[in-house]
Amino acid sequence: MFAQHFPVLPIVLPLIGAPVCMLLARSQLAWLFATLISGFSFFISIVLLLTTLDQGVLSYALGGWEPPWGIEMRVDVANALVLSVVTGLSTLVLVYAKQSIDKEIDRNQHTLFYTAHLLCLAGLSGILSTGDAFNLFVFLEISSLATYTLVSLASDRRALTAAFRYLVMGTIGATFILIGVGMMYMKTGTLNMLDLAARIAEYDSNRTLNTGLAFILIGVSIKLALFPLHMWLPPAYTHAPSAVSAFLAGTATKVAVYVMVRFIFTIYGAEYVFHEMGMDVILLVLAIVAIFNCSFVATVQSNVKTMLAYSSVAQIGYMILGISLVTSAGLMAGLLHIFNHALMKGALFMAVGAVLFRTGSADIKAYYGLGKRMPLTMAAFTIAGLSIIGVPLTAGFVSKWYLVTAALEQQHWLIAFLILTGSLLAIVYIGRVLEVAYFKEPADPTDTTIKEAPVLMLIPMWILVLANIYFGIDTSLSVSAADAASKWLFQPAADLGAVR
Amino acid sequence: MAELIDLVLLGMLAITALRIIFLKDLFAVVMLFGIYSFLSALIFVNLDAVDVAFTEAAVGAGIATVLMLGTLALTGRKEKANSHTALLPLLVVIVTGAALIYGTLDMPPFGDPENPANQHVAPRYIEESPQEVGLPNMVTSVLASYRAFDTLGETAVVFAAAIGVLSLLGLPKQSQATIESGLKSHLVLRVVAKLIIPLILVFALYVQFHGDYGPGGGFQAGVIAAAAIILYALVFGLPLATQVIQPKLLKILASMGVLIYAATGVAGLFFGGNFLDYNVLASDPVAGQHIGIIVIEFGIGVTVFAAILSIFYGFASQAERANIQ
Amino acid sequence: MILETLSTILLISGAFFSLTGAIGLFKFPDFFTRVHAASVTDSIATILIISGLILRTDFDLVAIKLLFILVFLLLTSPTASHALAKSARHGGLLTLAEIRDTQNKDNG
Amino acid sequence: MSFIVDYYNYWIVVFLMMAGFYIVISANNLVKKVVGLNIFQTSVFIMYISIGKVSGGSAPILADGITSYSNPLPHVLILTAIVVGVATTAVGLALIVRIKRAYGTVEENEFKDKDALI
Repeated sequence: MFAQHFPVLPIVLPLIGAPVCMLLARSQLAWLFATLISGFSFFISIVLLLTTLDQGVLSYALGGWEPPWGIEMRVDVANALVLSVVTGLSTLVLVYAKQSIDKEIDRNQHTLFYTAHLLCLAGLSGILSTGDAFNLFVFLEISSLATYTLVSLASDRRALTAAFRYLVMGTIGATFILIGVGMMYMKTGTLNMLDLAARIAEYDSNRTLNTGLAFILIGVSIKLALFPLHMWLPPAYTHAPSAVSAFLAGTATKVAVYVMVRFIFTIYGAEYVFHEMGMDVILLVLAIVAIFNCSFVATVQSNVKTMLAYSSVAQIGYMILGISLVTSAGLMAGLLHIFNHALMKGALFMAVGAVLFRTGSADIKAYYGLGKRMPLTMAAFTIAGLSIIGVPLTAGFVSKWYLVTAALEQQHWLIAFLILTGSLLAIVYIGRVLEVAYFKEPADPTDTTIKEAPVLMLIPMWILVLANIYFGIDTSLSVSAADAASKWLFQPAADLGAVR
Repeated sequence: MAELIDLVLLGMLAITALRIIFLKDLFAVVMLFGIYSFLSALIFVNLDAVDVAFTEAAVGAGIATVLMLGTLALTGRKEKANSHTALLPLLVVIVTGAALIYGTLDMPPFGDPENPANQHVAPRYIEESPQEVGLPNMVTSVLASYRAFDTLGETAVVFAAAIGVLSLLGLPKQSQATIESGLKSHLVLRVVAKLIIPLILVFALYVQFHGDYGPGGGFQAGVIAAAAIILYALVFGLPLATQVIQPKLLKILASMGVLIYAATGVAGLFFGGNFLDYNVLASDPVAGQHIGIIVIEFGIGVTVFAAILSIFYGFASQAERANIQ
Repeated sequence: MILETLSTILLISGAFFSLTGAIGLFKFPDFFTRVHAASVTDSIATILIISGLILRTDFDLVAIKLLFILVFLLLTSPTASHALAKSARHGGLLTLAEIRDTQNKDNG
Repeated sequence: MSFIVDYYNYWIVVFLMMAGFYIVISANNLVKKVVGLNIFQTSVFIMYISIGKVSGGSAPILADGITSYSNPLPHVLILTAIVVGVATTAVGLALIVRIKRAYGTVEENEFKDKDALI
């Protein structure tokens, strides 16, 4: 009976769940409830992904008002794929969070944590599913406000300044997007994405529309932490509670990448953005600089969380690189990397959080000799780390492979070479941690308090690790979904309009 | 004539903004921001956006300014002299501004009825909504029915803000009014406040339920009702106010408002429509729209009232704490 | 016709008082005299302007709304000025005359 | 000449936006940063409302004898945006209060120095 309402449920469920969660006074109860809600959303997202692979696009008119007068939810393969990643990671992180936040967050703030997490999830799902440019802004702000709260929940005082900086940058970004949407509305009179696409296609080149696009791209670049607008991200991820870092690193910036894809491919059309405005060159250069600069910075960090945060910015570079190749193969590699990166960064941040849970520190000194004391956690870190590097049989290899192939397809030898060199830097920063964990003796060998992480933290961590291996070997599901998504996005915007 | 007033007001805004840049006294900066906000409310009236003006005056000029003043009370009112040069920010701003000016060059002329924005989606709202939704105030129709999902999101944003402030500042404990607080010596103020607070609450109810016909609605009503309690807390002290409206109750109310809104949407599902479809709520679509809009506006009002008040409580409890120490 | 003339007179005198209030706010020497100037704008000017506006309506719902605003303003603006002056006094602010007095005493 | 009449509104609004933006990125004091953000956003709101204005139109509330109404859609969008703006402001200010308590200052360059000491 509810099948036709599935496109809206991943948003509505957590949105209703959040206030209910607030009313549940007990921490345990709130945790159970939030996990169930998130798990149910994940189930629906999977159903949506399978349905869209089968049938194409699902459109849902809210309030029964047909678009463009009402707001439309529009789920296609591309956003169903990202939606599954977001809801899936959210569920795993919630399972993991129970013990992690017990230690990191003040007891009477636990329900607030779960409420904020659900709001963040609702916001992210809304950004992904919506077919309305202004509605996107509203959900962006829900997720952002919830994120600022989540980051500031950590007990470290540096989390406060990190959250404030994030808030200022995030609001500037959102306001830029608002300006851009306003300019688009001014020239077209509509906010529905498909309607926008059809009406923008009528203009050849227009200074107002160009400026609008530029503002949207800059605003989104702030949100996705594209170099050089990434400075808010490392402190935020470093000082946030571990569960929050694991969730945000895998989802928040990836959703922003998706928003960029949506605006470039669905609304303006790749032709307009890349050939008329020459955005591909700018994005390509920024992506490569991001990969090298941030990987270098990552190699010298003493805090492992900061190191992973910089690594995230570098990985975002790979995604943008894929997009800026302006081919279906490149876009497909970028989308695939969104999926795979969520798997590996989620696992890595969870492992770091488990170490923080036992040792109370995220400094690299805490990792001395951990290979023997927390073997399962460090094994998870190792496998996910290999995936970041791009070793064969891991998910990371698959996306790098497709990225290199996409570059070679265009005879961009240099770019392919740079991608491979970037991976070498990943070997350096991941290797540093592995070296001290396995080949150094612990600073205090008599300390017996440091033992393996609790089961409830290990299970979600290892699910992600196994997924890393699984999607490194059997690529049929992830690759076919990403491939369908990129083909779908690469149709000229006018054709998409015809689907309705 | 309208254009001339617009120009004068915009000029005043520009002067205010420039003054804010160079002032070092933060108290004056915040007051000027209040003025800025009121001036923009006037511009909104002049540009026919009465609902927006109402909200800007109540939310932007009212609540935002009160919160900023509350923050200043805790952080000090002087900005320290800034040693580093402001060359880079200036450059960024000039480049951004130049881009925007470049963008204006192809904009449709200001106020032209032939503009795309006035030709495509909006005409349906103007021509059909009085029949389809049955309300004279088109802004309410669009807000609460055509784009009800945006408004649900907006309610969630207010709720999220309340969660954020709650987690950062906490709520005051409900305490006996033993601590000296409030303005005990201001007899005139106390008498007038007692007289006015009920009036403000009645006005809030009027705004809440008159929003279908004139400017107003849940947001403005919630803010006005919260303002009445804030006035009470300022004059009679926070401990007394927490006895009138308990912090715990606020948590429940803030959640309930969102739930009322969302439940209206879910009701649409059960009656066979889409999420937030009010047509199916009654046998007659227009009557259904009316029921739906009244209920969701009520939900908005409750959430906004509770959220704004708990945000104020959060700041006030910090101030109280600072006073005791 | 008579109503319109009367209303015009009221509006113009209201505008005049607003203007004098604003000038006073800038020109007066100390806090208390400035509060006085500001409260002129608040009270008499608003009364005159709103009365002038009421005379221009058809004495329907709009007139009643204006009347409500008038009553509300009559209650609040004098109170606000009073509270402002009183708080300043409590805070230890002296009038210009008092400052002069204390200075004379110090000198003499 | 008509060029200026057509666009003067947008140009002044651009100036206002940039004034707010400048305060955000140049201010060292966090409260002033938040004030700047608010000015930036409020100016964007004026831009939106300008889009919806129809010369000679009236407020979009159905009334007898009026045929031309201004566009209600930007009004709805900005109602939402105002509320979003104040929500962000509230969270930002709450963060400032906590920062003041933790660091004893709300000047950005000062707490950077304090963290370096740890």
